[in-house]
Amino acid sequence: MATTVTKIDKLVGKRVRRKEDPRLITGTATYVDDIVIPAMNHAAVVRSPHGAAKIKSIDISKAAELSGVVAVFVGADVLGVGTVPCGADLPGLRRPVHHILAQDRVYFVGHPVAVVVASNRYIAADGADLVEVEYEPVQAVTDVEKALADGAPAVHPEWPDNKAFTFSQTGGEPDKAFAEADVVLKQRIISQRLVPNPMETRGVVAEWRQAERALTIYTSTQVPHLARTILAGMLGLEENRVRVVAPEVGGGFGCKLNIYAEEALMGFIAMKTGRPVKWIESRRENFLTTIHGRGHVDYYEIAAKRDGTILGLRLKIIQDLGAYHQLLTPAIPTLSVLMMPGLYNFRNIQAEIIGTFTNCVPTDAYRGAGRPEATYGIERMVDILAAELNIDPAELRLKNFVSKDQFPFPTATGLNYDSGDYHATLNKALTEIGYTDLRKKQTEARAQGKLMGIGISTYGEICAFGPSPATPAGGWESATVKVEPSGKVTVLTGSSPHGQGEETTYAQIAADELGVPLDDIVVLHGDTSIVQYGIGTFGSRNTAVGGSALYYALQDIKEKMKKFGATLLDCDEVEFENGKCRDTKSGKEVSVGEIAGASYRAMKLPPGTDPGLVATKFWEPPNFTYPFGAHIIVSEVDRETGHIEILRYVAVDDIGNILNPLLVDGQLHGGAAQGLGQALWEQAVYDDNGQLVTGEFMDYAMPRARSMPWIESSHTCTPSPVNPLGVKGVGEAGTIGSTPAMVNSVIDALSPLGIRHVDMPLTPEKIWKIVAEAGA
Amino acid sequence: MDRTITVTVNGKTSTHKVEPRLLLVHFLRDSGLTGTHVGCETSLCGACTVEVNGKAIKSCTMFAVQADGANILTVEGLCGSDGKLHPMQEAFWNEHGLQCGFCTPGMIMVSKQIVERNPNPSDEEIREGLDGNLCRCTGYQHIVNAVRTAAKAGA
Amino acid sequence: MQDPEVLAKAIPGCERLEKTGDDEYRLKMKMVLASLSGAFEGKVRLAEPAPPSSFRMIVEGSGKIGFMKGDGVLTLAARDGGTEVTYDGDAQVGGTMAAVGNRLIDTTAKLLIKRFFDKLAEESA
Amino acid sequence: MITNPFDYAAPTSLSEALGLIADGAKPLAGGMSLIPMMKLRLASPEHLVDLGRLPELNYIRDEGGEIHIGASTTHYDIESSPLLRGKCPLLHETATCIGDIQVRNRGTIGGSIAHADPAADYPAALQALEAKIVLKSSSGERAVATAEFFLDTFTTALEPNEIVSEIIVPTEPGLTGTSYKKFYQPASGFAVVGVAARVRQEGGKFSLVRVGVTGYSGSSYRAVSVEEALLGKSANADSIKAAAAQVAEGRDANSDLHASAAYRGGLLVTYTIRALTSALERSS
Repeated sequence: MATTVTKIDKLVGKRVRRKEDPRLITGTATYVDDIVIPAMNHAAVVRSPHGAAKIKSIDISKAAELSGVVAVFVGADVLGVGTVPCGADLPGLRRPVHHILAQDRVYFVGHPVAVVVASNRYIAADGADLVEVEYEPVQAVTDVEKALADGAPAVHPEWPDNKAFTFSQTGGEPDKAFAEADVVLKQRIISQRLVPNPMETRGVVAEWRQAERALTIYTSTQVPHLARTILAGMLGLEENRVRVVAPEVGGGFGCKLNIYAEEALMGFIAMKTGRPVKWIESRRENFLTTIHGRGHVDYYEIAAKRDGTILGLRLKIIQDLGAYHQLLTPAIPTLSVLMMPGLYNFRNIQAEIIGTFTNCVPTDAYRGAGRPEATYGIERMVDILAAELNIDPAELRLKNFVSKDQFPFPTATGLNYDSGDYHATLNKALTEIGYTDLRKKQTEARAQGKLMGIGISTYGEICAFGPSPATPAGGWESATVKVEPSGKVTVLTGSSPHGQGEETTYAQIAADELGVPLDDIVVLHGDTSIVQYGIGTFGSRNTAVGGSALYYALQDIKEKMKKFGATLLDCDEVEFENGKCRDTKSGKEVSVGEIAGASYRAMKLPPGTDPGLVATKFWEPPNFTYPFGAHIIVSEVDRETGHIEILRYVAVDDIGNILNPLLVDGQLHGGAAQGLGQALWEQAVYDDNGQLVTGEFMDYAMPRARSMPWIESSHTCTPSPVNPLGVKGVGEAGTIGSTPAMVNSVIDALSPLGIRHVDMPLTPEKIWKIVAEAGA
Repeated sequence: MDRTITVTVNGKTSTHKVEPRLLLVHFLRDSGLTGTHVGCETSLCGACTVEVNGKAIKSCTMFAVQADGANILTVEGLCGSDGKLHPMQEAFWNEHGLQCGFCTPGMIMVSKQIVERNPNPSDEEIREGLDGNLCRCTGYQHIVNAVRTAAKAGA
Repeated sequence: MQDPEVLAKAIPGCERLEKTGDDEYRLKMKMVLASLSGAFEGKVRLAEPAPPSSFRMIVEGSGKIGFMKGDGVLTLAARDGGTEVTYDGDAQVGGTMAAVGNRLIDTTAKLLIKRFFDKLAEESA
Repeated sequence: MITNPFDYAAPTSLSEALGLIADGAKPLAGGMSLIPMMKLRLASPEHLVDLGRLPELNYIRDEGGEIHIGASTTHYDIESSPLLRGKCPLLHETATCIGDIQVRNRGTIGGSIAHADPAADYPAALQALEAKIVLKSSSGERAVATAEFFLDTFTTALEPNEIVSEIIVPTEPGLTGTSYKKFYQPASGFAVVGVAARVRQEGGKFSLVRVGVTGYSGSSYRAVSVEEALLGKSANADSIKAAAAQVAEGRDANSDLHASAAYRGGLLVTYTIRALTSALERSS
């Protein structure tokens, strides 16, 4: 007898509002600073006010005497704690020893020197003020090129040339390509230092239970499992004695993909004092001591034929590493090198990186991590080439794109692009913005003396980090699916989302696969005592890698449910669909709930099958994914003030399949805001003495609601063949695509004045000067 | 040194001894209302926004002693007694006006004030109204959508 | 004018000025500028003397709230029966002080220099 | 970021407050500038007197040709006052440009001008309005012209025992056009430069011109040379442009990360033209 199956609407692909939001919009979510443990102390860190200095003495006596101060620790007290780790490895890499508190020298403003532990945060702050440190300042160096000059002050006296490493890579035959070129163009291009500035600063709560030898660390991190393994090592504990919890995390953008001194320091204090301790970073500390991003001075050379065919690219990166290596510091610029070919068909590259120490806080992964720098440089060079050859920048790009029948496409830097149709994406963006008409309008505007610009950026990126050999601590991800006896579903993921919304997208995947309502699914993450193991959230990897692990775990669960279903229905073959197992012959059904109950009750087990319904999958991706897109920005420059007005912003992104368009839009908008921030406003400026001049929101210009344009976002879709979901990753796309589009737009506006390049941020003053000097 | 203050927070009146330098935001958070966040110290991020006597203010730039006698509303007090979300909360949820959620309580509190003062704001007016609040995740577009939607719904 | 007592009175908020060497003094000062206030310790150095017409003065100080550094050449010239003092140089202020706004650094430094000269004129009158 | 400890008093009468201030206490108005400085420990007053509970300082009154504004009046009260919007639109417009909703809800006009931040907005308007600022101490009160009140960065005519108690602005006859134009610093929202203009015209010629400037130098000022250059001249773009070139005369430009002295100078001229042009449009 045939039964009609009610088709349940699939959730994947729908604009599903987020499951995580109710706690966030009601103010009931728990961030680190919201955690209160009885008898908890508070810590305040004493930091160097100097960019470079010798520590002559530290007098803690006044602080220690202050009523309410429990303990004060200095560098000598923490020598037993391991050093802050760097997971990157490059041949010949010089690794400064990075103690959690400074020893005899400080290397950057904000360098932790001592820590005061007190009964409340107010007294801790008072105590920190009473620690007297006598410094002998020495000459600092903060400009990365000055650091490489002869006679520059040595950041680390043992390495007077300030070079941490040099790295080079060649693909194809760059010398031949450059020799054969009709045109070779050179440009120095800066990607300035940026401050990631998640709205929640870092924070740590540590609790030690001596009798159990158990340390719990609550920390605002993107990588709880990695933090557990590393912090256990630093503190001399076995990792199964350490629990790391990433509670609600208020944004990371890469800066919380790290292990910081304060995380180990709080563990140390909890163990030493026997009392829980909390440290919450102030915004000022965040500016000074949490990693910065970018920090490149790049020298580009592009070789091309007169018809516009790009032959090759050379790049020298001078990377400002800061004073130390944080977790991935030296590895970040190597991603720029990998990204060098962009979306283009040329096969000849030559790259060199000079990793350079400065008396600044370390740089490390910030949204895009190496790829925005490269994309910005390439897309600038393509525009510079277009201007030189007098070819329309859209046409030049279309001419040089890898074509859709070339995939998988092996690049000159050794990558293998998975899939794409770059022409389709740019053409769609050109159509949406009305490119041909717009160029006509621009001609008219110019005739009226207006400085109007149209900027195109076509970016590619490397996402879904990644195959384990390419990722310092492993690039797989894990998922566990538990169908509880009631049929409700718990998903444990090793990724550690903090705003990206995977509690929702993973639930969508699980709901579709298992045919259960979204509300029946709970996704848990970020607690090493709950989740099996995991890598974490970074590099646009959650859905592509973590979601795929979940997908495969769900397949295992379905297989097992089918076995139980067949046993319950007493038949040989069942179908699983819409939350039910159905006997294909009789049409009889059992639900997920019934199957789950039976699997735990275990009255009658299918042959060779264990009780329960739990499946865990550790999934290793076979390749990166390579999302791409085309962003076009129309802008107008105010000649009198240098103010830049964004008139239109069209973004067409191809991120493969889209699981939740609402969330994808959110990722793109937020990414674009950070990319525009770099193009127009944001900059970490150090003075020659090592003072961070833009060290508060007072001077570090963040994108605000009134400064952001409306973003018209749409998509093309080339599913990735790399993972079962066909997704590519969207976390960094907006950041990578927006910056070059913005700068190209402004340079296009200024091109009648003979301008080919201006370094970021494009502050009104810079623009005003250019216009004034052009006498226009 | 300590002073005694009486405040009404989310409809409940109570009396406390506080140190004069205790910031209102710490007072609220220490009393368990941790929905109000601290994102900076220069009064520029707005994560700590609450209402004092019907006006949105930054509670990191006010001492608890200054709030003596005041009626304070925090994000936790927006839901009805039946747990029903405030229309602004509902709109932030529906329009995906948040990602990491850290700025969200402050955003919701200031958005409520924007719409109270201007029931039919243009997008430009919404953006101006949000000027004292930073969000690093959303690029603001979905927040603007949320405020506009809430205004239309008569929030 | 190179008399430490005169200098001590002219340097805004100077609490102590001790001679530590030839033309070098240890400085202790409390800067007060409206609600801003902070203690600084540092040194004053006089250099490149070309008596009686000019000398260079370098003031450096640091404290909990930040740093200050002034470096400039003072030139004295007879004018209208009196002495006109001119100053060419610049002053830097940094550290936590900078956190309240870069916009205040330049203008604060200028104000301090102005105060110094007003006082110097008063003291040497 | 936590302030140093301090004593706090919240008197309910002005005389009590003035007595405490005479004894050395620091007045606390809206706290929008003072509290962040205290949190960074750049300011560490030992005694604070909260002026927020003095009804005697919180009012906006029309008194025959002049509007009297109590020092504790918030920016929002000024922004939303129908009286000011109608009769002193320049002050209304300036208030809308200050900080953000939360800052305007809490910050006060008296606190702002007593602090004398060189980039604050009100001083430009008060200069252009030739406002009078009333200062009170336990020993009396005096009224000071705006031009004599703002002396330098953070420096005013206030004696240590005085507070700003009232601001008196003129009511504008309908024919006066006013405008405040501000170039926002992208991070803090303070004025890189701000220009307040106030003009009247008769028979196509300027019969009144007042220009107040903030942000450009250590203190706000009235650009008297621009005013004089325009008075009696044809009320048009050319004369404005010619006169605006003198707006920085005799003033030393600030220079910072966001604007060098030269750029500030360029902006100031542009914003003077824009403010005057807009005021002129509104004057007829």
